Amino acid sequence: MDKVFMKGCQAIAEAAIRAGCRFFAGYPITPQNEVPEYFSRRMPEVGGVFLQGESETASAAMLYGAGATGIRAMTSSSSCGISLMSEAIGWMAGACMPVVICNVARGGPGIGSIQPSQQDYFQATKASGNGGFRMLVFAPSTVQEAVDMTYRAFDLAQKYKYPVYILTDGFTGEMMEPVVLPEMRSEEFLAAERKANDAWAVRGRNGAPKAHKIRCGARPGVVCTLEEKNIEDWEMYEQWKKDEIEYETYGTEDAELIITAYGISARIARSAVSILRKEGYRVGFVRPIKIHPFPEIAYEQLDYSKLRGILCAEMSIPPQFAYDVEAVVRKRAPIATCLRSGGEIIERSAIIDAAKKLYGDK
Amino acid sequence: MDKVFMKGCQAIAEAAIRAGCRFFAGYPITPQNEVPEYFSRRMPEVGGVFLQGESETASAAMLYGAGATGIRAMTSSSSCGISLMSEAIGWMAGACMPVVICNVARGGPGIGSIQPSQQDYFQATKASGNGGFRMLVFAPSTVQEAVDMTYRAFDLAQKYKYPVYILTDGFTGEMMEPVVLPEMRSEEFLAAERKANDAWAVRGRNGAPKAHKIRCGARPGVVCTLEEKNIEDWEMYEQWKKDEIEYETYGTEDAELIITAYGISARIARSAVSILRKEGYRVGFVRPIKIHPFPEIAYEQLDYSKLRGILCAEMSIPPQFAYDVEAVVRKRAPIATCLRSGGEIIERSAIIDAAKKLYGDK
Amino acid sequence: MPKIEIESEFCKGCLFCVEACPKDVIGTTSAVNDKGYQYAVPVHQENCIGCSICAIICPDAAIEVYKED
Amino acid sequence: MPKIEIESEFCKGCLFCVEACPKDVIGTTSAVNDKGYQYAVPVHQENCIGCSICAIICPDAAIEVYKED
Amino acid sequence: MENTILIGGIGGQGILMFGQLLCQTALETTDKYITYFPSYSMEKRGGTSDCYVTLSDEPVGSPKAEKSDYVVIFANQALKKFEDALYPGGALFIDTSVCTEKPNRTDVHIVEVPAGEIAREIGDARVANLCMLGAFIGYTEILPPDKVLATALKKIGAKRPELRALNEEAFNKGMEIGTAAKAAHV
Amino acid sequence: MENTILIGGIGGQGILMFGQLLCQTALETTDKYITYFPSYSMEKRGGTSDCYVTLSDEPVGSPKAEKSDYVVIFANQALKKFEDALYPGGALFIDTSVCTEKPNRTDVHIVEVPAGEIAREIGDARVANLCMLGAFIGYTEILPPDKVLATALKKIGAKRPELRALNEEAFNKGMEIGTAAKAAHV
Amino acid sequence: MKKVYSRPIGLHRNINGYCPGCLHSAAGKIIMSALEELNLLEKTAMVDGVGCCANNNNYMDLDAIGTPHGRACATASAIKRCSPETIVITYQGDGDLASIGLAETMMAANRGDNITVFFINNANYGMTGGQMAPTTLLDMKTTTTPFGRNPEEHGYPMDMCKVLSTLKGPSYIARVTCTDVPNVRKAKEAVKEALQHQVDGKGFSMVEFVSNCPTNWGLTPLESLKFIKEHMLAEYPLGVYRNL
Amino acid sequence: MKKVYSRPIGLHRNINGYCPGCLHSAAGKIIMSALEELNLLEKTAMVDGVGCCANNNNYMDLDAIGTPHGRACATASAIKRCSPETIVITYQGDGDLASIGLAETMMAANRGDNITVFFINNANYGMTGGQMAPTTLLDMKTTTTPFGRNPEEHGYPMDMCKVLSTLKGPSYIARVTCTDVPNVRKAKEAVKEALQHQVDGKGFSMVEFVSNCPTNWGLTPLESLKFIKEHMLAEYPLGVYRNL
Ligand SMILES: Cc1ncc(C[n+]2csc(CCOP(=O)(O)OP(=O)(O)O)c2C)c(N)n1
Ligand SMILES: Cc1ncc(C[n+]2csc(CCOP(=O)(O)OP(=O)(O)O)c2C)c(N)n1
Ligand code: SF4
Ligand code: SF4
Ligand code: SF4
Ligand code: SF4
Ligand code: SF4
Ligand code: SF4
Ligand SMILES: [Mg+2]
Ligand SMILES: [Mg+2]
Repeated sequence: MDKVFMKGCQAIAEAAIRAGCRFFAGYPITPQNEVPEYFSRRMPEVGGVFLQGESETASAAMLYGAGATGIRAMTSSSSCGISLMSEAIGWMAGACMPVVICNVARGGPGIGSIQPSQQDYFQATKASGNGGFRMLVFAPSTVQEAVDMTYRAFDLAQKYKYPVYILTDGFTGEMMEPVVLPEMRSEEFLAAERKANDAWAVRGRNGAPKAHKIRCGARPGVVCTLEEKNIEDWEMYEQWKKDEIEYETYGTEDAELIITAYGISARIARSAVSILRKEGYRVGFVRPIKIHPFPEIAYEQLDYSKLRGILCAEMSIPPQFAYDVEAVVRKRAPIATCLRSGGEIIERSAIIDAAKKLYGDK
Repeated sequence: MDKVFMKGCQAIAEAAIRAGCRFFAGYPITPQNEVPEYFSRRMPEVGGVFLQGESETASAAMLYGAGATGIRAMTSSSSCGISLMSEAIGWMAGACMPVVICNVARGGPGIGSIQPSQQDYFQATKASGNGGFRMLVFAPSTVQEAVDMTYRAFDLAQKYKYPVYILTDGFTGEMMEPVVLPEMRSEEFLAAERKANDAWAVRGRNGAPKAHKIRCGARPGVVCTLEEKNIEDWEMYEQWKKDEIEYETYGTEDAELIITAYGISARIARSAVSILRKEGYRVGFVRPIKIHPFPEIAYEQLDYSKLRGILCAEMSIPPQFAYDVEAVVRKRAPIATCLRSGGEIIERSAIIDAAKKLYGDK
Repeated sequence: MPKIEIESEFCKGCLFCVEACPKDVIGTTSAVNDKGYQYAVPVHQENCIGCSICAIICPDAAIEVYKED
Repeated sequence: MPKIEIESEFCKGCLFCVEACPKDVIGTTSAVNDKGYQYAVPVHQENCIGCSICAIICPDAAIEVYKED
Repeated sequence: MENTILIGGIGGQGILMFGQLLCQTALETTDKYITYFPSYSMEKRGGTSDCYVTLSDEPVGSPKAEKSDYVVIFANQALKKFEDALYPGGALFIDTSVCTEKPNRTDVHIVEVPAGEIAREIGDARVANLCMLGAFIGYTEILPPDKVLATALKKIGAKRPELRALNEEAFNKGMEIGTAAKAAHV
Repeated sequence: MENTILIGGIGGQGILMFGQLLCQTALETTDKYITYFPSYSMEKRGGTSDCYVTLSDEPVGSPKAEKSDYVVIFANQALKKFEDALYPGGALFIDTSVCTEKPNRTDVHIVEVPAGEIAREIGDARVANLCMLGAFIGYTEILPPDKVLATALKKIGAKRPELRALNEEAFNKGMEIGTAAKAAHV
Repeated sequence: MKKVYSRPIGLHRNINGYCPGCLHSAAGKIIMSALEELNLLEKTAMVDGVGCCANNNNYMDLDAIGTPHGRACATASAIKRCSPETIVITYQGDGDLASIGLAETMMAANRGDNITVFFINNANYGMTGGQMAPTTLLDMKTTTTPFGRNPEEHGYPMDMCKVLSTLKGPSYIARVTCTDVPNVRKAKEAVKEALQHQVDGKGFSMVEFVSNCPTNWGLTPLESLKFIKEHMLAEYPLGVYRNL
Repeated sequence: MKKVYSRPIGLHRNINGYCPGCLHSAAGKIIMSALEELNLLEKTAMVDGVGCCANNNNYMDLDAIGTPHGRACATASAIKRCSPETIVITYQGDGDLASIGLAETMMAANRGDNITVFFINNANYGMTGGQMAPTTLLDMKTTTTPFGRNPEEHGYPMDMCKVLSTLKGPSYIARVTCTDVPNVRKAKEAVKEALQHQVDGKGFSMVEFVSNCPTNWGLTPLESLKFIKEHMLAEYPLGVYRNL
């Protein structure tokens, strides 16, 4: 399979199209402009729809409409733009729409900076809107992962009939790396899925025994109380904890220190771990691949009797990811952080220094 | 001091005015309509400004503008309306605006229901917008508390020059209880404060040595990097953990079981505790009064050797408050939940039943 | 002879039909329907000319009109 | 004699003034300023009539114009 | 001591006013904790309208009691909805002029008040709720009748002074029925 | 082995293209992990334009290396900004036709290329970056020169076929300078 | 005997929750009968705004989708573009369409998206209890203009037909009311015309219903009709504003 | 020698980051010199939209506040109402004012809020790299209309002066450009007139600058002026649209 050298944003858009995405709506915002721009050129080639929304609020409502017709659909934005979508994201969770949302995050709060950051962790994993809904949240570390996760996000959105969220950042969106692109989903596959979705899609009744109704607070066509819907969603989230946990570890067996990170920070942390091990430090690495559901088990499996500490590296000040780590580590090991924010990249040397400090004498 | 019998929403508005609030912008949404409605009648009497925004997004931007002139200002909305404000709320945190935001919460996600709920806990305490900022979050249990907390919220907003958030719910907003209203802040007090704020307010330079600049990413007039600002905010949050923790306990000394809850659920839980104790169960009560900063200490002080368990009662499915409780309890006691959501009120009998189950034999 | 039928459960007692009927065919009773509305009834069915004015104006589509073929 | 002064650090080399001057007073050098722009310079100051056209059109307010009193 | 009262009916029947009058009077004449919670459906007219009142010596838990000591019913649907919300041994007040159906409960006291009829006799259908209020107070004695009436006249009087006399008459007629029912039940 | 390269200049100088050509050639001719990260200021013209390239045998950590083995400089500001980002012993490439200032570093190899001048001599100022590229490859030998040139001609050729010959000439002139510098340093 | 006037077949027997005399009911009835007559009931997807129109969902037998407050046109545009064979209509109040959703409405109109918008202008926020809307008349008292709307403080009533008519995108714009039989007839004609524009692929069409809110206006249903005729129509003249 | 043309005193010596030949610079210069001439520099608060105008902050010596994308008018309205003695101006691009902020702009205009809006129409989203804006001309290629804007898919260029002129709230609306000396002079007159309307308490005023974006248009500064004259002005006619 040939590798192509691609920018993260463009690779995400191309992966989406190969996954069968046939609708994109979005609004310009750095550093994700190349997502809509790519779609604007590419959608006509595959018979898909590209629609530039008049705002993020409108774009999210457009995404919702597209999802309601039963096709694969996506939006992307960055940080403050994602905030403007939060009502609609919650609405789409409330209406069980199989859509994909990609946040190419930048500094915050508010407009923050156009530089990359990881400051939207809580928002993405715990409160992408009001009402307490949660989504599957992917956090790619490389352009290849961004491609693969985008591809899978569409399948999972369809599987669970629920929005799936990709939390990436401006580094991953703007950098170029060689990638293997996944195969193009066949028109037959997509047509079959669309046909199946016609069991609930809102496109005119067309002889269906009952009119289809989509509303926030029930799966399409279902009549239930909001509480019943919320319970059902909760059960799904609990099931995710069994089926959807994804993480990666390295060198944890003999580790006296764990460095943990996700997304862009994880690749930097991982390279720090390599160096530290070469220097003779017994350092291990834990990385949530999806950041929701949070892979508690990855931290449960650690041998705390050996651990001198856990170092959380993230591009967020105040720390956020570290809060979830703390919650699962439960004081069984000291936790330290290595942080940057506001668009500054975390430096490998800073991680190494912090790790050495926490490690103490070799 | 005379008690008056008032609706929560109106009492909040009156308390705000007495605290010196002279600007309100908001958009209709049940169950908080009586807040703007009350202001629309009352503001002209105190020479304040009431402005109905064309949306929540606009209302929040108006609040920001008002705050930037150095006067006490407020908005309110409910759940999905608050979501629409999230970009601007983050912006106001980023620009250090001393404003007050009140969420009279209802069912969610999305539009949810017009009935009360506590489903916005994560959003309020962890991600009211992008970028990882946090606010002081009050959670009143009674109309009197709603009044008192509103009053204090304005002082704290001024003290920290930062948005303060009141998370209440449709029950507290719509119910009537007798309240003692706080005294009206004097015009002199307000004028003096405004004058002090003129050191940074944006109202035309008027001979100031330097033009005033307010932007997202720095305190007014300060030139710094976004990271520096984020660090400063983080330090403030850490300071809050020392100065701003507020909680209430009852019967924890001999407790074998703790019931914990906040806001509207707390009053129901508290009355359940009374009944359980009368029945001979050694049950204690822990209630965060502010839900951010979270009163970890309240749970640290418990005697876990005696505890059979901790019961979290909240009107949210999936649970949210329970997550924070779990994080601080660290498996030192089993945790159970008693939940409702989507507009259904939590029943005292359900709390009592759940408590008895967790308690086991007396 | 033309006639109208008012579905009392649909009627909300707005009186639009009562006011509009050129023949004063329609009036109200003191009875209320399940929703608690005092519904309209044809009180002078015999005067009905089948003009459909009442039915057209009825917002709640409570009235249907019949005529000899 | 009228004259102009171009603040070279403000100039971005857009050439609006060059194009607009009725007397072809202004030209460019190959030098660049701190920002990397090839800035405009008065090359025929002697022809200047002080009409201010260049200054008015200069978006970056880089030009000031002087005249005998 | 905690008294929980539930009043149920249709928008426009003065349900909320009923509850508020109790609370206001309690505020002025007792040291009790008082909570009032209204609950209405989306429809503005013809929709349901209910309210919950709690008067208690201790801080009130839920503003919406699970079960009530007293239930006051102004409409058929309300009866259906709230009949079961009454504690055994509690009292059920029914405006029999509008609520044509019969309660199923046999473990409660039932006070039937033809309040609508009485109001019409007096001369204005709108005073039916005051009649019910009178009956309620006459029976329950949880608040001093003269104070309740005074509060009512003050509150309603402000809006509709022309109804003052009628309201007073309605209240008193209701009181009689309530007191009599109480006597019969004891 | 990991090679980190930083190229710095002003928008419009072909900085990003320089980095991309390295990466594309590396992709086609090596098995290395490759990462390219552009970084530009808000201004579109005249603003700074930099990019970071990493070619490595192991997965690349940060796309933006803290220090680089090679730094290529196209402007005075870039020199100021990035001089310190070079590892001791690394090589600093400077287009001396635009970058009039002198580096302070004494612990690095300095390769001065009057690329702008050469380009103008050849006939088009726009080919200066190809000249720098040639010098860079000639000196570092991290990629086969013919492949780099081929990639360049393919990429640029598509956009500006008229520059093909000039580009080739510029690249080769640069190569000579680079190779000579290498020889001198060894 | 022959039935000469029937309830539209697309209306379920579930009673809607609109207040007595509320012309939301009338608009719904007209739309359903127009869809019936044009044989479009099976092809139509309705996008409901947020407001009293939430009632539509229960009693109209149509594919339907609720959408965040104000965003109906954005959602509808997307549905239409993804499923061009569907007849896409929105049904929105004045708060929804002309205040929070103003940008979405205007941009869909300006894009000429081939959808049909039904706009129920009752000069207030009905569902939330009668607050001022952009369309509230001058001097009208609402719960947020307790002293009446005054132009200095609150601005002027928004004429959406006029505003949208400045754009090139719309192909049909009309304003109707349902206060009497001739107007009901005209309203239905306008609705059908608007739908026909969509069928013919002509682009954005809108019918504004000058409506009432007896409950929040504090008027009886009959009084509210009178108020429309005497006050609303003066500010909101009926007629066809655009017909390409 | 006397200085007969000076740099406006309110402009710091910090250089702004606008591209060469970008008429954002021209608009800023004109506004600052108008404020200077009206003696308003000390009384003015500027509300900056989000876009290339973020540059203003650094080089204009004015009280200023940045505001969320599109919300400048809402923020400005609130400032003005809380501090009526302040001269409140906004400075916004076309994406900011006419797309995401359309509702806020129109509602402030409709309320007649006593603020002055400066609207820089460069037919694209300059700051984010040249995407289509509501004001993009037909056939114009942008990064999101790679095949040119076409009316069927993207709708028509929005004429904000025309749209706002349908409302009763605005008291002054004009469209100007800065392509040549006579136009620069007229632009300054319009800016002064607009500000004077605010000083006189007349309500909402707006000056639209037909501007350029040489960078994203892919033209040299001089070519971009030509493009304005030949294409932009045909779609966006200069003149005073409202003057009460
Ligand atoms: C984002 C958001 N804001 C506010 C509300 C509350 N809300 C519900 S309906 C409505 C408006 C109703 O007014 P209108 O659109 O005029 O419809 P009407 O009820 O008058 O027919 C509002 C503001 C909401 N549901 N969502
Ligand atoms: C909520 C939000 N969405 C998107 C952006 C990204 N963004 C920055 S500037 C801009 C628009 C620039 O266009 P315009 O308003 O026309 O100003 P110009 O740069 O052309 O002068 C956008 C969309 C943002 N900062 N915030
Ligand atoms: S059909 Fe005509 S005459 Fe008969 S009841 Fe109706 S309006 Fe009256
Ligand atoms: S018009 Fe219809 S709803 Fe109104 S009273 Fe007549 S039948 Fe009843
Ligand atoms: S003042 Fe007039 S003549 Fe002198 S340089 Fe400027 S444009 Fe030319
Ligand atoms: S107009 Fe101004 S910026 Fe442009 S070249 Fe002339 S002096 Fe320089
Ligand atoms: S509140 Fe007003 S708009 Fe809503 S249903 Fe009732 S009358 Fe109609
Ligand atoms: S990008 Fe365009 S609008 Fe922005 S400064 Fe450059 S030329 Fe001006
Ligand atoms: Mg309305
Ligand atoms: Mg623009």
